[in-house]
Amino acid sequence: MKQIMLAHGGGGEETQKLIKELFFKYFNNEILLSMEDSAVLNINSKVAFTTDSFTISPIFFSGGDIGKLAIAGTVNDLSVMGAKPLYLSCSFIIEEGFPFEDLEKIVKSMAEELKKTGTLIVTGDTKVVPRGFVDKIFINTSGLGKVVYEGVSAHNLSEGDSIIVSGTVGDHGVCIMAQREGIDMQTDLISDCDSVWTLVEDLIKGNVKIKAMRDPTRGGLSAVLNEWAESSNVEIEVLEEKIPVKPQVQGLCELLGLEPYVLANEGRIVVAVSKEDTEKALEILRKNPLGKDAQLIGKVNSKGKKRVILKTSYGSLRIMEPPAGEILPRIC
Amino acid sequence: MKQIMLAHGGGGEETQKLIKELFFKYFNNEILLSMEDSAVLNINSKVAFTTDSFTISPIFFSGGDIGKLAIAGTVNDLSVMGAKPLYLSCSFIIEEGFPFEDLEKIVKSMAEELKKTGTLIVTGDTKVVPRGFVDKIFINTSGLGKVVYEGVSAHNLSEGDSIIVSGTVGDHGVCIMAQREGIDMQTDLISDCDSVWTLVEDLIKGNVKIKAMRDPTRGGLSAVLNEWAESSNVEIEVLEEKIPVKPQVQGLCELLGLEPYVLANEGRIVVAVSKEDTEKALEILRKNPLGKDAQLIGKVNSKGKKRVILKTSYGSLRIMEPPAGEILPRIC
Amino acid sequence: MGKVDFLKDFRDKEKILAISKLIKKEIDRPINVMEVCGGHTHTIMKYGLKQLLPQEIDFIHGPGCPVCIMPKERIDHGIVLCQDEKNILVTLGDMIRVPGSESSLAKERSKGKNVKMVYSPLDVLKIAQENPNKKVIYFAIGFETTTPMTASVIEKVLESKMKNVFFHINHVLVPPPIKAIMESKEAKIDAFIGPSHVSVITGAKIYKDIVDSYKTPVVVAGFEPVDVMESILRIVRQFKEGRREVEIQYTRAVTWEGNVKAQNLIKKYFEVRDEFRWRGIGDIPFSALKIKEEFSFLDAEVVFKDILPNKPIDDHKLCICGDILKGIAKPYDCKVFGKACKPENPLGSCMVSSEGACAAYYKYGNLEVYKQ
Amino acid sequence: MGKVDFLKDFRDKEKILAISKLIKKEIDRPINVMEVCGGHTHTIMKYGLKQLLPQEIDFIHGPGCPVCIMPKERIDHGIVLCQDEKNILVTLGDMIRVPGSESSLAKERSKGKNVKMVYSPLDVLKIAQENPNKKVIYFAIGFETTTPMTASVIEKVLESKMKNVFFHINHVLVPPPIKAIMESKEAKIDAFIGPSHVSVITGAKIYKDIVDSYKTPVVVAGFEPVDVMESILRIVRQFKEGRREVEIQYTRAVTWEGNVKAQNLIKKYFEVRDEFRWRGIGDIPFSALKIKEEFSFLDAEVVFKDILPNKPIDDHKLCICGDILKGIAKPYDCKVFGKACKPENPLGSCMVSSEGACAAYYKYGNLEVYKQ
Amino acid sequence: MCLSIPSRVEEIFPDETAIVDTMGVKRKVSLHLLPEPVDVGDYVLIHVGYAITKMNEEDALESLKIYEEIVKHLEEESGE
Amino acid sequence: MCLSIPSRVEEIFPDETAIVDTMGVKRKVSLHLLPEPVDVGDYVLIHVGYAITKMNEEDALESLKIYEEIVKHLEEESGE
Ligand code: SF4
Ligand code: SF4
Ligand SMILES: [Mg+2]
Ligand SMILES: [Mg+2]
Ligand SMILES: [Mg+2]
Ligand SMILES: [Mg+2]
Ligand SMILES: [Mg+2]
Ligand SMILES: [Mg+2]
Ligand SMILES: [Mg+2]
Ligand SMILES: [Mg+2]
Ligand SMILES: [Mg+2]
Ligand SMILES: [Mg+2]
Repeated sequence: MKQIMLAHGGGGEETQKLIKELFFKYFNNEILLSMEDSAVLNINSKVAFTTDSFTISPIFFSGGDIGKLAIAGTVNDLSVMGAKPLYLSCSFIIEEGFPFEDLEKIVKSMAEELKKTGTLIVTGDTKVVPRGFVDKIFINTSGLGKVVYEGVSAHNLSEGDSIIVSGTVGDHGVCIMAQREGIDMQTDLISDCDSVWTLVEDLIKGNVKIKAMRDPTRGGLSAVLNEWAESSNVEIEVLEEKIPVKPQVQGLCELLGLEPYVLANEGRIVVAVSKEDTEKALEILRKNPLGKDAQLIGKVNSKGKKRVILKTSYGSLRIMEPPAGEILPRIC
Repeated sequence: MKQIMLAHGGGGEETQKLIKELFFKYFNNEILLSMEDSAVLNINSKVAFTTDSFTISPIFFSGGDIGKLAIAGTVNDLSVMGAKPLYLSCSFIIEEGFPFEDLEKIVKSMAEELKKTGTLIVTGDTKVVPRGFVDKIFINTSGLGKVVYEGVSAHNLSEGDSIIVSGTVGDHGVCIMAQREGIDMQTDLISDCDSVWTLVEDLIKGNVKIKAMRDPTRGGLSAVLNEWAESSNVEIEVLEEKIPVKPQVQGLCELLGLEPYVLANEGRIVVAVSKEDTEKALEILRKNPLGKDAQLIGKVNSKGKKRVILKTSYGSLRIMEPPAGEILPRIC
Repeated sequence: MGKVDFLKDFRDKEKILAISKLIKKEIDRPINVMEVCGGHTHTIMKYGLKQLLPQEIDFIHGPGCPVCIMPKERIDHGIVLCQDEKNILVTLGDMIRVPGSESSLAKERSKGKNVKMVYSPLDVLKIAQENPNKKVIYFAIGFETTTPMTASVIEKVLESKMKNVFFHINHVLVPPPIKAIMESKEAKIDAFIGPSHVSVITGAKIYKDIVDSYKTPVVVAGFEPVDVMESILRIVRQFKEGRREVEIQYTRAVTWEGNVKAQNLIKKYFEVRDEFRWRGIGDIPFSALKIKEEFSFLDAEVVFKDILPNKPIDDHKLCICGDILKGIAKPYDCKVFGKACKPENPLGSCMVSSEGACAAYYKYGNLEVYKQ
Repeated sequence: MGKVDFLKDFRDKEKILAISKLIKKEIDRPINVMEVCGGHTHTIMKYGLKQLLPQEIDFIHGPGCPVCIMPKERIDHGIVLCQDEKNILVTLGDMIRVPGSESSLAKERSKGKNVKMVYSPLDVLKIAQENPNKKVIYFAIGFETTTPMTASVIEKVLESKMKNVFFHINHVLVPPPIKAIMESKEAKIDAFIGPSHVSVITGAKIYKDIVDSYKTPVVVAGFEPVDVMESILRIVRQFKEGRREVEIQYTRAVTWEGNVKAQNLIKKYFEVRDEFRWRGIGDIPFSALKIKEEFSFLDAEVVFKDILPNKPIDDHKLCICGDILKGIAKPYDCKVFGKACKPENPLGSCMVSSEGACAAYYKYGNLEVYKQ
Repeated sequence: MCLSIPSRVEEIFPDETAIVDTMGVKRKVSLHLLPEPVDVGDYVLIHVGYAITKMNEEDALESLKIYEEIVKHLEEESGE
Repeated sequence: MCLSIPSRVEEIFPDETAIVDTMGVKRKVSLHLLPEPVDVGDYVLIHVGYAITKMNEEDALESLKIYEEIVKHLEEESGE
């Protein structure tokens, strides 16, 4: 079995073999092994539910791969709702001819990422489509979490709240962008791709009052802050020089005329906390290796503006534009 | 907005617009509209959880489309576990240039299918990938259901149990096969694609003791029965002439040298009930329009054989082979 | 439907059970029947006919599946041809899953090579029109039934002056392998069920020589279960009555002369090869066709000669398919049966398609009803 | 890093605030400054420089973005060229999203047309090598800065005798549109910030004629915020001191003579067009380049002449970009601003890229700090 | 070898093609190899997209008669 | 027009190309348009994959000196 063939997705013997010899080997748990049409779960509390399809290219990138990303991405969407990630579904769409070896690498890195939070894959699906019908491999994960902290919401921001990011922004986006066809730049940067649950757990255990929380993935920091400003009907003011940005990220942005705030992150959180909790939150985050570069980057200004203002180090202001369009290198 | 562009999947303004103007319009419900990273749900009971990615080609077929299928498929995987379908996630992967009109048609038919069972889409995701990176559109749905009937399992079959199918087999498979490139056959057949929850609900309300239940999708009836024989460690005997098969399905199978038992169904269930409940189960199923052609097709024979035997009308026996390989027209 | 239902009337339970009884009553000796054609093998298995017949009847599955008998070196030709991205290799149905020496066309397709599976050879013309910048090579397989379709496509290519269609011809003939098997002194075959649709084209006349040479009855049978049962009855009666004849059971479709129009079309474009290598049997003289020299510009074996390997690849040393075909061995006698040789990874021809003897024994071998 | 940090040292807060103070102190009259180049527009916006300058300084965003000024009929050329599946159209970055008369290259790409976005023109050679059976057409855009790269690629195509690369040249020149704007009696522009990297190639000498003709200071400025601030200071001082000169602020990269090697390469392959139509301004004589006749076999406008439309497409009737460029109108004065004309669907050049005056007002218009 | 199935001729076209019906499945086939003319309502055998012969109804009826006789004969014998 | 950024030359190849580094991002660029020779460690301006000029450090230092004077002058003025 050196390559994935259409028969591996046919629902017949080959599919069974693939499931048993590969997926069960790495995602081994009783619920999954029961192989029913649905997994039956006992959660006993409010449940958080989320989904994402991962279509990243390249599928292997510095600091991770599509598998790690597919786990971290969904674990993070649960985490930022104050939910402890418990169970994931996992659905593969694989191109005929995909190397078995690469699939195993991906599955293995999924298993490793799952271990970080003790999350289980309890139900799955595998489709194999003809050559040219998919770009190598797509993975969907949907996730269930037990809500352990209620009331986190994009609608919750109010005047005076502090905006904190847990680390440098744009690392993941730059790793991917640099490897894009027609760009071909090299950096020693690695993606921030990681599961942020422990960070969230630390905040909850530390009794920080979390008002809003998000993982700034597609659309980056700007998408999160603009959505918050919109949902909570507030103006957010960010100090440009406080936003942690790695030099390589800055470098690629200068080269291509981009802003780091629109680039994707896959292991960061943006948190809004009340002013009183700011220092405590920063302290807690910075104790966790995932949050060592946490920074207070701004605050909620006043009701009614629905926009994000970026204050330059010179004191001048501009709008932090919401991301729009495909990210293309600028010519001017 | 005549075509889906990469920007619609960028997580920026265009994505927001697509979500609000299309998805919210059809999947309108409060939980989804909260637009958080995860939906927060109150289920208060055991939860069934399942996932499937739908990659069907052609995306529009007689009797349905990929959207209807994506809802029915996941609703059915919940239903056959005795779970009332409540909440779905929905994740689109769309090829750049996909007609907006087609997407709207698909979304509309999803909304219609959801109504049949009162199921809600509460969380979603949209990715747009460059031309040639996906074949038109793939949809993943994951589903959550409230387990209202416990103990349905592929491991439950025992001697004497009756095997019932809720209707003709192979309809969906033939609709798709006939339209495959290089086959090009016309039939007036329509896919059986449908949500089977009401059928299951009727059985539960009728106090039928359901031992095992499955929707015979990929791999068809044969996959279900072979899995059951394997999981429950029994021999299943099926009377070939009792299996309901439409003439057009028979016709296409004759033309291509296939067996109807390996073809996919998308609106059927296979149920194993104890011998005493057989008549009651048939009666209940046949009262529901979805089950009007329900048939007792066989029984569980004895312990220890792990195989499915097909008895011809002449009294001779053969193995109902588990599906294997890609389904290809036979030459001989 | 008129007065006859061409399917149901020939699958009728009452008739089958009646003929079954009659055979059991009339049979007076063991008879090894070779059903030459994979289609008959399929009918026998699908309807469990062996269970309806007396112990005295044993079936020997013949070399009548064009997929199973294809030698590896010819499949390798297909694989070589599809490597060039300027070519499109087209073939029929499950041919694409047959293994060559190292790969199969399905595997090559999965690697992105241009391999297309069609249901009808006519689609070759459509593919060629849609891909004017590609060379479309039809990897033609099949016995006499499928040969006239290839001839028809050749005719249409010539008429329409298409320049981008080529033919890799693997059309084989039914009588030569039968003779090759019978020529072996050990062959334990008493009678033949003659192929249904081959005979529609060729007529039953082609079997006369076999009866004359080997004194074995040949009954040309239809594919429906009643047809096969009646044919066995006819064989039983020939032995009982001391006759050795070509009989046509499948009278509703087969004549003595066959489809002359189709035969002429074959003659127009094809000639007999000096020799063709059959998987499981080996080289058989005059057992296959090739494109006539005057049309060699269409012949992929000529046009692409420089890139096509021509070293024959031997059957696996341990494979005893030859003996199985002769009726002197059963799959269980093979040392690698079910171990190194399985349907997923066939070492010999009898394991290649589900109609092969070894594949059938592998799949059904655990069903005791088959060992009655 | 040596003694100079070429980025940080020119973004330093202390320096910027100091220069800001000095400008406020020294300014003695209102000055309308046109920053010709989109890169400067970007710096002014990104760093909020207008807020650091006195009210007397008003910026007029010039026609210095090669994407914004591209007339629709030329984009339509690109769209026509990519319709043929034997062609691959290659262009730079965000050019692909600029609308032509009915579509954009990004939209065509989404329909499956062969449009490739590259970061460097050098990639054109790679694409052509990888696609020997396709005609690769480089849709070249840019001012004097980007022209030598196209010339360099032409040279490499000729050296390596590649036969499948063609060039659709849309290289434009900086001085002609400035003159065209100034020739209008109404233009309210007092001084210019000269482009940074255009001037690296051309040298500052090309602005002498402008100072001589229109008595407006021209300061060739770097792209960093300190550069822009210092350049404004220099302009203020020229007025104060009654001077009208070409000054080079960006001395670390720009000389009076420029990059002569690059200039020679341009001269080798290009000649000036009689006329080129600028979106928002209209026809300007001698304002763009084309491939010299001796190399016309590389010129896509010659090679594909038969399929390229050549009817000019007028700017939208209601669009007042021309007046905005002259400094006599602001985007708010346009009747369709923010209504029919938005960044998603620009009617005029000033709305096309985020550096355009209308796009900037549309996005930042609700931020009161910009209306101080 | 040679999967083939009797199908009813539904519609005949001037270019030697016809629509045939097999238990409700319709397909366009070529008549290029048929030695004899066919009419709508005739049954033909279809192999890989080509009709190869017209089914002979009389011969079929002949066969069916034989089977009926066998059935009758055996019924009588097994003592009715 | 003309996004461009000073980058450090890291490695020079015989085919008129070089690897340059921009804040940790490395890229291969062409030196085909450079009128003067460069050494490893020099800063060049890169535009769409080509180096277009060597950065003149002396002139930069000159500029920086002017700014420092402005800063000092203003500080003094605003009464230190
Ligand atoms: S089991 Fe395999 S190797 Fe043995 S005879 Fe059969 S096909 Fe040949
Ligand atoms: S708003 Fe649009 S139409 Fe009006 S001047 Fe600006 S670009 Fe032209
Ligand atoms: Mg999600
Ligand atoms: Mg997410
Ligand atoms: Mg998220
Ligand atoms: Mg599934
Ligand atoms: Mg691909
Ligand atoms: Mg499922
Ligand atoms: Mg399913
Ligand atoms: Mg199921
Ligand atoms: Mg998402
Ligand atoms: Mg496609």
